[in-house]
Amino acid sequence: MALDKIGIAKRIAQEVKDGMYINLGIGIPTLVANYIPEHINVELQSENGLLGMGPFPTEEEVDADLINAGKQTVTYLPGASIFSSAESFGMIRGKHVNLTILGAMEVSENGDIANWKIPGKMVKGMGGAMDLVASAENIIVAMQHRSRDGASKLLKECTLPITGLRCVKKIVTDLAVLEVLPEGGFRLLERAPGISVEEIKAATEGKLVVDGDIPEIQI
Amino acid sequence: MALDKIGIAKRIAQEVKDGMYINLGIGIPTLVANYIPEHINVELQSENGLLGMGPFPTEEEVDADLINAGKQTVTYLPGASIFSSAESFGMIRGKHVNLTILGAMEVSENGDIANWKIPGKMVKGMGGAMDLVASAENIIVAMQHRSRDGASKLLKECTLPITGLRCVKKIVTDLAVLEVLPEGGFRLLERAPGISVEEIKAATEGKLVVDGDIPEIQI
Amino acid sequence: MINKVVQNADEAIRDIQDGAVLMLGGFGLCGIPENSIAALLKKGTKGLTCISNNAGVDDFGIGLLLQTRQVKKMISSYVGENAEFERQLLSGELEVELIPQGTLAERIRAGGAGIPAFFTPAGVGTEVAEGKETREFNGKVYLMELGLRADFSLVKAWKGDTAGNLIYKGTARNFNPMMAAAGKITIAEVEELVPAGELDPNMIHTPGIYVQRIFQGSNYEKRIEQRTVRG
Amino acid sequence: MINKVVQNADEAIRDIQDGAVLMLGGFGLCGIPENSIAALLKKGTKGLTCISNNAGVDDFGIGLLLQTRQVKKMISSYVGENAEFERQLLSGELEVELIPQGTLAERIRAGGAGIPAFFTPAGVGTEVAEGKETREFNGKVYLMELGLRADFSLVKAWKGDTAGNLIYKGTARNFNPMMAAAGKITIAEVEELVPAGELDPNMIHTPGIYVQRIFQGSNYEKRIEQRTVRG
Repeated sequence: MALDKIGIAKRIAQEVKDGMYINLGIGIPTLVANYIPEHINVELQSENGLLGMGPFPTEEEVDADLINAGKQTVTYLPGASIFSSAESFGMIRGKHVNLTILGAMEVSENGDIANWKIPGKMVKGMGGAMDLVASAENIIVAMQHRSRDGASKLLKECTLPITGLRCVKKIVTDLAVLEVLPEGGFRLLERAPGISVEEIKAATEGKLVVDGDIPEIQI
Repeated sequence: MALDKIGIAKRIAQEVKDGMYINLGIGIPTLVANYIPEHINVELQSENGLLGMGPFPTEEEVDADLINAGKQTVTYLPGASIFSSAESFGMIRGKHVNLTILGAMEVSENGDIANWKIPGKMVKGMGGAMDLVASAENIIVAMQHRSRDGASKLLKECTLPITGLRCVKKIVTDLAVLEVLPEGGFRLLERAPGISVEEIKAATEGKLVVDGDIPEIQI
Repeated sequence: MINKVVQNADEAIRDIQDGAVLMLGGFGLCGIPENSIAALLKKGTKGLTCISNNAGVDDFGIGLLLQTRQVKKMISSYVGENAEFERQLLSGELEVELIPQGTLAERIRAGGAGIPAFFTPAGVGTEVAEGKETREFNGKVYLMELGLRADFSLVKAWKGDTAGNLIYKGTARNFNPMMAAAGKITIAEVEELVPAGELDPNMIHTPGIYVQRIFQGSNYEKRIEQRTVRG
Repeated sequence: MINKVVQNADEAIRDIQDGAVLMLGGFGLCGIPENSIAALLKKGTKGLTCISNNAGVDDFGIGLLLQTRQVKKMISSYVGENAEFERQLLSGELEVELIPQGTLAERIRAGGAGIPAFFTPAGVGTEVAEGKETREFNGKVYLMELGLRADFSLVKAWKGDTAGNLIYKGTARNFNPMMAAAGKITIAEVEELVPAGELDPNMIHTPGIYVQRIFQGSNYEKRIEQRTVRG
């Protein structure tokens, strides 16, 4: 059975290690925060200038001057700090943020990512995505394996305008967990419960590398 | 009679206009602060990270964590702010500081300045001098017109290692007030009380431009 | 101490001419100069180039100036919450230049700090790189980006003093500090204006040297785009 | 919240090896990491490259490490208050690289912020420009300068919390914030260490993300180089 959004978020939460500073993109990545085990201490960075981001506020706590990069009201936790956008992207560009989790429309087998623009549709802008993907040491992409019409989104080459080159390290989809190999190709690490390697192969246009037995995702 | 250091400082203080942000170098420039008229409001910038610098402290006020760029204990005035060295030189480089007053060993007739290094002597470093002279809109140099052995320090070309090119706008020496002309040359504006144009000419190796009557410095 | 206080937004923006290049602080609707935008609306200044991370919403923030067609060009990283914006863009009435958010922040920071150009990895291999110089450092490719300045910067702070020093609150800080430094004339509106000497010099976010005019704003609406609460 | 507290300077600097590149905060003797310097002296680590605006005085600050010949190279803007320094320099025991103060500050800031290179007007036409690329922007010539990083940054703050957030006092701030960001490992010593949550997030000078180890220092001498008082 393919993972739902929460399943993808739960699986990505397993990649989070103690002591990490993490930037979470909008959508599924935001959900990841809910599934990080209690004993794992991390700090969330929001690129509009907040480190140590907490959960959404209660009604009483709502503060128009405290939002995340998705423009949602948030809170901060003990040990938080607030800074300018220049400092925030200095942090990102300078590789102080250890892990970036974001969504994608397409990923290519050499790790290129497209997630900001669809030709013919209104262009909203890249926001901080190009900075994040160009800078992060470790990028995990949360995405659906195929588009709604069944086309693979894990491609030989991206067809949509690129956000960044050779930057994605790992992908968690509804069907599988995959690693992008330095020499190119998606190496299959885990498959969703009940999903066969053949199904994943059929859903992957780019080169899929399958070595030995592929375990099921445990969440 | 040639001006003494205090006379030079007093004359430079006349160049200070209401609302200016000013960086004062070590030596005579520091003295200028004492002679700015009460009704003229300025703020002094110290490049180690202080804006709104006040007078030296009383014994009770001395704070090891509050020094100026000459490493002297100082105070701050109401409206002061403190910032990092990067911010401080951003301020200087970005031309937010309106006036820089500093000493020099030599100035050339096209406005080059040498004030950081004497070949054969121990080199202490340029500190912030190269940043200041490369960035300031308006630089006034306070200096002696001649060296101790009588050689002119207002030259056709600097003989000492350069601190910055074509940057000096005005010079106040013990003998005269001079403007550096955009096309090159020292234009004589004022002479020290009792000092003749001929004496100044004799003390100036670079091109001296004398137009009409030259008034005496009034301090 | 140099006094920079003006009475209100109208006085502060009095000399902003048609065609001016403005920077406006804020991220979404958080930390935007509400009073100065309202005064621009009233003054009717046209042909503005607005450098701002976002373009407001239809009926608030820069969106108000779009409604009245006062904006000729937006320079932003993300402009997606605004139907009128979309209409003007598609009809060709409005120009838009999209810049990666970190590059935008750094270009403004560079402009204020006298850095004419710098190198960044953001945008390499994308359409953002078109026409730009690339260069390799330590085996990685970077783009050269230029510093940005503005005729006027309109910033919003929480507290300010008569010397122009500013303190921001929460994530309303965002682009405001860099824009304050990058404006040839910087106009700061604050929720509370205090006499010089009341703010701790150690805790100033924007030193007064960057601010030419300051006033205490009024009637802050501080609209929230995504009010999200937990159960 | 990620806890970064170590017991003392000895523990903090335990893995600084011979030949390491260090950044040390401070301007003159103001804001220097006194405890970490003392621990380095005790540990006897040799062949150090020290990036610091100044080199201390004969018997304090980095001057102590010069006395014991632990320093191979100094990268500074001004090194003039130190007789032993002069002796080692003239005898060729010590290498020195002089960098204009603003360029040094900006190179460190760039290093921490992932900017590999930028352009500055400082040093154009001087010996500092030798071997460096120059380039014209808007009719003015600039030098290209590179970002700087260090194996370890040793910084000193006034207050810090267990998450590594730092607040500096007065002009003891100087180079410390940029160095904190430019160290691969940053060691912060503070006069007062408090639990996370006690410092106002709006008033943090160095966000904890830049700091890997923090400890409460002791016996701060805070020597004054030029005690100057008014009558």
